[in-house]
Amino acid sequence: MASEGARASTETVLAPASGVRQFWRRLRVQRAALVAASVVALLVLLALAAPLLSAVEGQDPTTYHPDLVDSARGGVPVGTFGGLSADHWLGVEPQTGRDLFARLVYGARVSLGVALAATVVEVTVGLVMGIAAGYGNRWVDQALSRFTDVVVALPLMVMSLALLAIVPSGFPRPVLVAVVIGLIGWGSIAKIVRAQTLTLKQLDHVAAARLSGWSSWRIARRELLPALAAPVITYAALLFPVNISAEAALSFLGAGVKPPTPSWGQMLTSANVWYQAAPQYLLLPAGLLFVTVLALTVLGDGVRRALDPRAASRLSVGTGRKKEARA
Amino acid sequence: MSTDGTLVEVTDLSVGYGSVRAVDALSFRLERGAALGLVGESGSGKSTVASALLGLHRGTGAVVQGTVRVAGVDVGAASEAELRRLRGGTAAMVFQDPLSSLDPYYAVGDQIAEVYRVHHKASRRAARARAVQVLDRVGIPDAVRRARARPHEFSGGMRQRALIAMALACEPELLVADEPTTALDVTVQAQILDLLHTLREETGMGLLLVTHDVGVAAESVDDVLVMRNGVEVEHGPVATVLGSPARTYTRRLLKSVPRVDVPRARRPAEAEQGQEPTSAEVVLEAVGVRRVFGRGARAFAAVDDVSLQVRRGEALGIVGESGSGKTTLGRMLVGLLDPSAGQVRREGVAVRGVRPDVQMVFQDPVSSLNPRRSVGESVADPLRARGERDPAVRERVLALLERVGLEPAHYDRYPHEFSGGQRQRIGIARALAADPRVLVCDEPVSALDVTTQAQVVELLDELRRELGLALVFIAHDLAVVRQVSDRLAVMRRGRVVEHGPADEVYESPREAYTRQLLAAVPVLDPGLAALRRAERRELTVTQM
Amino acid sequence: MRHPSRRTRRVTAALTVSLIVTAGAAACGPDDNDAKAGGTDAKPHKGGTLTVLNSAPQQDFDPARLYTSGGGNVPSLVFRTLTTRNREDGAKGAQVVPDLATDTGRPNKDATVWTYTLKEGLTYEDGTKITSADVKYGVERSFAAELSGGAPYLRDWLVGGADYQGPYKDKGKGLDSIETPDERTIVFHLNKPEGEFPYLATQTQFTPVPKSADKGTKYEEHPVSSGPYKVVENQNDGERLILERNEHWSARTDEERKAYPDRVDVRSGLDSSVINQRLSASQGADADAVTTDTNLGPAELAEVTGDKELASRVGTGHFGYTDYIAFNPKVKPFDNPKVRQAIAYAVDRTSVVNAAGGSSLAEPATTYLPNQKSFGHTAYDHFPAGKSGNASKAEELLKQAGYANGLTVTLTHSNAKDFETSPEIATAIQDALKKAGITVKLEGLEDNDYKDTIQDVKTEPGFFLAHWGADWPSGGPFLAPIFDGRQIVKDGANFNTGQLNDKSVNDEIDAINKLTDLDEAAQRWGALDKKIGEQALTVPLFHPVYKRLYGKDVKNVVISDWTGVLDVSQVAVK
Amino acid sequence: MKALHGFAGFALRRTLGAVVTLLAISVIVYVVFYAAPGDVAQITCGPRCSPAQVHQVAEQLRLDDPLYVRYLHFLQGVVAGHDYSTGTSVEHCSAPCLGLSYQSDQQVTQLILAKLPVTGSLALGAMVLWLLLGVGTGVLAAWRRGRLDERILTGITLAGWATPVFVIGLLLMVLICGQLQLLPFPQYVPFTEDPEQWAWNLLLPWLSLALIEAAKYARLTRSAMLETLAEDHVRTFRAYGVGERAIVGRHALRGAVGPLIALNANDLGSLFGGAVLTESLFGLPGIGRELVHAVNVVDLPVVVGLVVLTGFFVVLANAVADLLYAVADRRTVLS
Repeated sequence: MASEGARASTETVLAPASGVRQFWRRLRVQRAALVAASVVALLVLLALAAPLLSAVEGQDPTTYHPDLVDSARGGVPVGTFGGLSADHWLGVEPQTGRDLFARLVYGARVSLGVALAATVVEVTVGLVMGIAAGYGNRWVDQALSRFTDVVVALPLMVMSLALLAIVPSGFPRPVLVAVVIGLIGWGSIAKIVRAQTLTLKQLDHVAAARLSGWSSWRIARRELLPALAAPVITYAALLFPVNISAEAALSFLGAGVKPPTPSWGQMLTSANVWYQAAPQYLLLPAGLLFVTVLALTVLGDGVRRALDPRAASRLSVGTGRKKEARA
Repeated sequence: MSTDGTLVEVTDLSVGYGSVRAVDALSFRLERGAALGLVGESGSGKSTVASALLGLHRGTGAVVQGTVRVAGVDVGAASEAELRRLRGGTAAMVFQDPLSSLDPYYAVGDQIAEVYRVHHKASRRAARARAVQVLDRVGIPDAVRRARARPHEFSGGMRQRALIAMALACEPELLVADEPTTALDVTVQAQILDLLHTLREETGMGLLLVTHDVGVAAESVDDVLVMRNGVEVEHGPVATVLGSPARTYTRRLLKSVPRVDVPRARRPAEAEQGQEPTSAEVVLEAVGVRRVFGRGARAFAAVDDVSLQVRRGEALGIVGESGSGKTTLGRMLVGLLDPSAGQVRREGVAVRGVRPDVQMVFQDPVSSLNPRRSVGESVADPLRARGERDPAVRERVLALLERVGLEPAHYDRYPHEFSGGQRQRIGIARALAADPRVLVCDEPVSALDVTTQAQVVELLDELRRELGLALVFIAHDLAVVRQVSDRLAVMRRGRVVEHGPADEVYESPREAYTRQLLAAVPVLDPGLAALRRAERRELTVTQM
Repeated sequence: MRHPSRRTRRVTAALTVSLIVTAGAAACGPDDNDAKAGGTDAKPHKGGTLTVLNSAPQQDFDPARLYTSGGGNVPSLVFRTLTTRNREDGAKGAQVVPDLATDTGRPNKDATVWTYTLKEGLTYEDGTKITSADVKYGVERSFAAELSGGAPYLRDWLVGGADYQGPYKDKGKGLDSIETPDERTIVFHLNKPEGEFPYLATQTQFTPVPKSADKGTKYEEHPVSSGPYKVVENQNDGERLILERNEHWSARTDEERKAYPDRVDVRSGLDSSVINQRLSASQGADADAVTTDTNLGPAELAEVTGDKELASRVGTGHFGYTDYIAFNPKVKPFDNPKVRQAIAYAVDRTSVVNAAGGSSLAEPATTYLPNQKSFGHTAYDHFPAGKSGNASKAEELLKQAGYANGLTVTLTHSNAKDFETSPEIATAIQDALKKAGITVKLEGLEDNDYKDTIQDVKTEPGFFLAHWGADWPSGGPFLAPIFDGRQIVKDGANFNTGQLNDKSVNDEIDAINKLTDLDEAAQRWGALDKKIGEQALTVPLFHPVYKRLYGKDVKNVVISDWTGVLDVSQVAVK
Repeated sequence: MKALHGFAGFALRRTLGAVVTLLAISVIVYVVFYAAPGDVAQITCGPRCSPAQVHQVAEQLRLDDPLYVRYLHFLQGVVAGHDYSTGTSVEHCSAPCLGLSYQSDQQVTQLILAKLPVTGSLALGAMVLWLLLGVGTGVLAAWRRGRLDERILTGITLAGWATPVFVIGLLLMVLICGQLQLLPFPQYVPFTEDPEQWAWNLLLPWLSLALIEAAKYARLTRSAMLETLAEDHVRTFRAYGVGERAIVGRHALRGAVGPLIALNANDLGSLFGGAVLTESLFGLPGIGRELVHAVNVVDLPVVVGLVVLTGFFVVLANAVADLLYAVADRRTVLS
C-alpha cells in the first residue's frame, strides 16, 4: 500500500532509526571492513606510539649516521637490505643514515594527522555551506552554490602551492597543509550536503518543527544535522584516504610538511629515485601508504554500507545468489 | 494432479522470512477463467502469496513450504527454465506502483517487446508490432507513437495499462494483480478495474486480485479470500462473504470501510449545542489565493484563485485527485507556503508564515516524526518552543499522549517502535500541544488500514467537538471525507469546482466532475458494481 | 642542477633564471683518466645526429638575455663571440682564447681600453659579412630592458653603461664607449681598470647581431648564426631545438669548435631520472645522446658505480662553485667572531657532503675559492673541524663568547630541492651543531621568498645557506661581488652576504683588477681569499662535483674546468 | 519545441554562470599570487640586475600599478586584445589576449595552444582506459561478486587507487621501459607527426592515470547497478522470465550510465586542467607542468591564464555532464 512506498522513499534519506546499534550490526557482517578497521586501528596505534616505539628501538628520526652510508656511492646505506640491523630495524635512509623505522612511525603521525585534520576542515566547511545553501532562500543558495563551483574549479595542487608560499614560514606547517587541503577540498561535500538538505527540508517532520515555532537555526541543528550524519560520515570516510594521497602529492611538489619532520609523502618523494639502489627506502613508505589508503577505503565502503540502508539492502540483493536459494 | 479445470492450486503454503511467518498453511484453488480476490490489511501476507505463485521467492532467502501448482507446473520444484516459461508466459503479474515497475530508461513498447521475445521466437519488428497491438488493446490512444515513449511520459493510469499490456503480450492463462489500483486516483482506478473486467470477459484468463480495498474486490472478482496475519479468515463467493460475513473479523473490516453513500452520523449532542457552522466566526480564511511553482516557461499554478472560509468548530472537507492542488492549499492555510497572490487571513487579519494556532497533521506517518527523537520530545516541541520548561512540559505531553489514546510510557520510545496508526495519533498530539484553533489534516488516514482509518477519523471528530477545533480535512477518498465534514470543497486542477454543505454535494452533485468522482467510488455490492460500470461508461463519454 | 629528481627540481624552477643555477647547469668536466675512459680512444668522424636530452628548455635563446659562462654550451654552437674558452679538458680548458677576434684583446697600459680586431672572412649563416658594428650592436642590445637577463659587468664596466637604455630607446645614438673605427676593429672604453676583460668577452653579449635582423624579443625564435650550426627549428619556446650545419661557417676561422655531427637535436623538458634512464639504456637515438644540464643524482650514481660499462660512460666535471654558510654580522649573536668560529668548528662536513650526494658528488671545502688553479686557489683551514666537526673546540669558543650553557640560533634555508641550500643540508648542520650545544631552529622558506629575504640587506638573516658560482674561472667574479664593500646593494639584490666593507680588501681588489697578467692576478686572489677567510664571515661547506652520463656511441668527450660542461662543440657520434 | 526552449535556457544560464565563475576564479588567482612572495621584476630581470634595471622591467610589466588596475588591464586584453612592443616593432595580441609571459615574452594564448594538445592527448587516452578497466570491473563486481576474476580486477583497481601516481608511474617506467624495454621512455610525439609513436609514447602515462582512476568508476558502476537491481522494475522483468544476463546487461548497467557520465565529465574536466603529477613525472610538456613552473617563477599572466583555462574546462565539463545526464536520464529536467 501507499505507506510502503512512502517508507521506502523516506528511508533513503533518513539514516535508520537508532543508528548506532544498527550501524554496528551492519558493519559486523562485513569481513573485509573488519579487517580494514583493525589495520587502521593498528596504524593509528603505530602513529600514537611513535616516540615509544623508536625509543624501544633506541633511535630517533633526525639523528644523522654518516658512518652507515657509503659516501663514495652517493650515500647508499652500507650493509644488506639498506643497512638493516639490530639497532636499525628497517635500515637507514640513504645519504643521511637516519633511522627508517623511526621516520616511518613518526611519518605516520604527520600523514594520518594531516589527512584527518584536512577531512575535519572539509566536513565542517562543507556542512555549513551545504546546509546554508540547501536551507536558505533562493538567493543564498545561488550565491553559495556559485561560490562552491568556483572552489571546485580551482586546481587543488596549484592553489595549494600558492597558499603554502604565502603563509609566513613561522606558521606550523602540518596544520597549514591540513587547512589548505581542507579549504580547497570541501566543495564536493558541500554539494552533497546541499542536495540532502533540499530533500530533507521537504520532510514532514521538518515542516512540523517549523509549525512548532522553532527557529531555522534550531531546526537545522535538531532536524537536519542528525539526518546528515550518515551521508557525511560516509563521504568523509572516503575523503580521508584521498587526503592522505593529497599530502603525499603536495610533498612531491615540494609543498608538504618541512624537514626534518618526516611524512610518508615526503619520504616517498625523496625515495622514488632510490628504487634501484635502495629499494626498501621507496617500498616501505609506498607500502605503508598503500596499505593505509586501501584499508581506509575498504573501511569507508563498509561504513557506507552500514550507514546507508539502501547500500545495506544491497548486501542482501541477490543476483548471483540463485544457488543458495535452491536449498 | 492438476485437472484441466484447475488453473492454480495452492496447498498448505507457508512462507517465512527468518522468524516471521508471512503466510501460514494457506490453501486455495482457482479454476480456469475464474477470478479470486485476496483481501486483507497490511501484513496479512496477501502479496506474499501472489509472489509465491510465480516463485519470486527464489533467491531472496525466504523459506517456502507446501506446494504451488500453476497450470500444472510445480513452482517449487520447477527448473530455472520452466520457471522462466511460467513467468510471463503462463502467468503474468501486474504490480502496485506502475511508475517504478517499468524501466525508466527504455521505451514502453521496447520493454513489452523484450518480454515478448523471451517467450516467443520473434524478430524485433514482430515483437514491436505485438507491443503496439497490446498497448492498443488496453486502450492506449495512438499506440504506435506511444509505444516509443518512456514510462515517465505516461500518466499513472496509462502506465498501469502499459503494465497490463505487458502481461497480455504472451496471452497468459493467469493474471496476478497485486494492488493494481492502490497508487491510482479513484476515477483511474475505476477505469483500470473496468479494463481488467473486459479483458477477462474476452480472453477468459484467470485473475488473482490482491487488494486491501474490499470495494475493489467487490467490483471485480467472483470469490474472495479474506486473510489476516498470514492465515485465511473467510473464503467464499464475493456476494456471500461481503453480504453476510460469517467471521467477526470480516464484519469488523466491512464495518470500518467508509461508505460514500451513508451520510455522516451527527451526534445528538451537537444538535443540542445547535451551533450552526454558518453562524460561528471565521477563524481561517483563504481569499483568492494562488500559488505558482516554477518560473518562466515551466511555471504553473498548483492553486489558482481559491477562496475558502473555515469557521470555528466546523469541519471543512477538501477532496480532489492527485495534482488537484489540495495539499498546496493545505500548506498555504498553515503558512508553510506563502501564496503567490491572494491572502490567508486568521481572525480576519492577513498573515504570512507559520503560527502555532494553526497546526497540521501530515499524511506520511513515517516522515512526519523525526526518527532520532523520542516521540515525547517531538510532541513537546511546540511547548518548548513557547519556552515552557519541565516538568510542566512533560505532564502536558503525557496528558496529550493519553488523550490521543497512547500510554504515557510511550513518551521515551522512538517512532519506529509504533504502528502507522499510533504514529498518526502522535502527530495529532503534537499538533494539539500548540493549542491550535484550526487543525489542517492532509490525507491523515490515506496511509492507514481501514480499521485504523476509522479509529483515527473518530479521534479527530471527537477532538473537534471537545476542543471546539476547526478542522480542515484534506483527502482523495470521498468516502472518508464524508465521514468527517460539515462542508465540502471539491478541487480540480488548482480550482474549487464545487463547494457546499457536505450532504448536499454528496446527494445531488451539481458538477459533472463531482458526479464522475462519486460514480467511481467502488461499492461493496457486486450487483450494484455492474450497474455503475455501465453508468461510468456514459459519464466518461460525456466527459470527452 | 644536480638533484636526484628532475621533478622536484621543476618545483624550484625559479632557480633556472638565476645566475647560480645557470652556472650550475653548465657544470661538468672529466679528470684526464675519465676523458680517456670517455672516448679519446675511438677516433671521431664527421656526420650523424647528436641528440641532447635536457631538463630545462632553452627558453632564452637571445644572445643578449643569456647568462652563461664562457658563451654557454648549445648557444656557443650558434653564437661566436670575440673571445671564447679553450675547448680542452680540465684545467687547460680554463683559459681564454680568441674566437671572432684575432687575439684575446689588446689593453692600454692601465687596462681601461680594450681593442679587438675581427678575423678575415667571417660571415653569418646567410653569407653576409660580420662587422665590428654588429658586435657593438649586440652589446648595446643587452642594455634594453626588454632583453634583460645578462651579466652586470658591461653595465658596471663600460663608460656610460650605468644609464644606457639600449638601442631601442637611444634613437640610434649608440653607446659612445664602444668604438668601431673600421669594419674589423672594435674598441671598448672602461670606467676602471679590468684586466679580466678578455674573460668577459666570451659571453654571448659579444655575439654579432645584424641590426637588420633584430626582431627584439622575437629575435630568439631564430637568432642569426655566426657559428657552425644554424637554428632550423625552435618548438615551444626552446623545448625542442633542431640545429643543422651552417654552410657559411668555416673551420679555418674557428680553431675551437670541432662540429663533428651534421645535426644537433635538442629535446628539453624531460624528467632528469628519465634522461639518465635513457642515457644508460642508450637505445636507438639515445646511443648518440648527451645531456648538458642533468647530472647523476646520488641514487643513480650508486647504480652506475656498480656497473662497469655504465661507469665508463660517466664524465666528471669540476666547476668553480662553492656552497657555504653565510653570516650577517649585523645580526646578533653573529656579530661575535667567536660565535661564527664556533659554528665553523662544529660543522660536520662528512654528513653535509653525504646530504649533498656523497664524496663523489661533493668535495668538502675549507676555502671560499674553488679548489682550482685558475682561481688561484690557496689551501687554508682556519678553523679545522676535521672530518666530522670539533664539538669541544666549538663549546670552548662559545664559553669565551659568553654562551657557556648553550646557544639557540635560527638557520635560514630554502625549500628548493637543490641539495645545496635545501633542507637536507640544513638538517645536517642542525644535527652537527647539536653536539656542540647549539640548538638550531630551521627556517625553511619557499625558494622565491628565500631569495628575496637573503638578497635584501634590510631582511638578510644572520645565519643562512648560500652558494656562489663563477662567471668565469678567476677569483675576480668570485670574490668581488661577495666581499667588495662597494658592491653592497642597498635597494636591490645584494650578494655581499657579510656586508663586509673593508678598505684594505677593496683596495686589494682594485689592485688586482689592474693586472693584465692573469696568473699573477690568480695568486693575489688566492691570497686575498685566505686573508678574508680569517674573519669567518662564511663557512665553506663543499665544492660540488658533477657526474654526467652520455650515450654509448658518443666520442671525443671534452669537459673543461671553465664551465665543467660536456662540450657539445667537441662531441662526435661517428 | 519545448525541449529546445529548455535547452536554450539551460545553455544561457550555464554560460552566464560560467562567466561569473571564471571571473571569480581570475580574481582569486590575481589576489593570491599578488600576495605570493618572489620579486617578479628581479626574477625576470635576472639576479644581478641593478635596481635601475629592475625598475625598468617592473615598469614594462606594469608591476608598479595597483592590483585592480592590472586586473582591469587583464580584462581589457581578454575583451579587446593588446598591442605590445618587442623593442623593434609593435605586435598585436588579439582578443582573447591573456597577456604575455613575463619569462618568455610569449603570448599566453599561444603558449596554451602549444600545451593543450599534450594534455588533451593524455586526458582522452587515459579516459578510454579507465572507462574500460573501471566499468568492466564494476559490472563484474555487481554481477558475479566474489568470483576470482572479479576479485583480481577489484584488487588491481583498488591497488591503483591506493598508490600515488608518481609511484605507479615510476615503477611502470622502470619496469617496462628500463628493465623489459617494451616501450620507449615517454616523450611527447604530436599525433599529427606520427600517430603510432604518439600512442606508444603515451601508453604508460595513460595506464598510470587509468590505474589511479579506475577504482572510482568500478565502485560507482557497481553501486549504481546494485541500486538498480534492487528497484521494482527489475522485479518486474524477473517476474516476466527475463534472464539475469539481460537484466544485468540491459537494465542494471543502463542505470549506471547517468552517474558515470557525470563523474567522467568531471574528471576529464579537471584533467584537461593539467595532470600536474603525471605530466611532471613523464616530462610531458602539458598544461599542468607549465602551470607549476609558472607558479614557481611567479609568471602571473601564465598562471592566471592556465588556472582560468582549468576552471573553464571544469565548468564546461559540469555543464556537459548535466546535459548528457539529462539526455541519458530523460526524467531529469535541465536546470
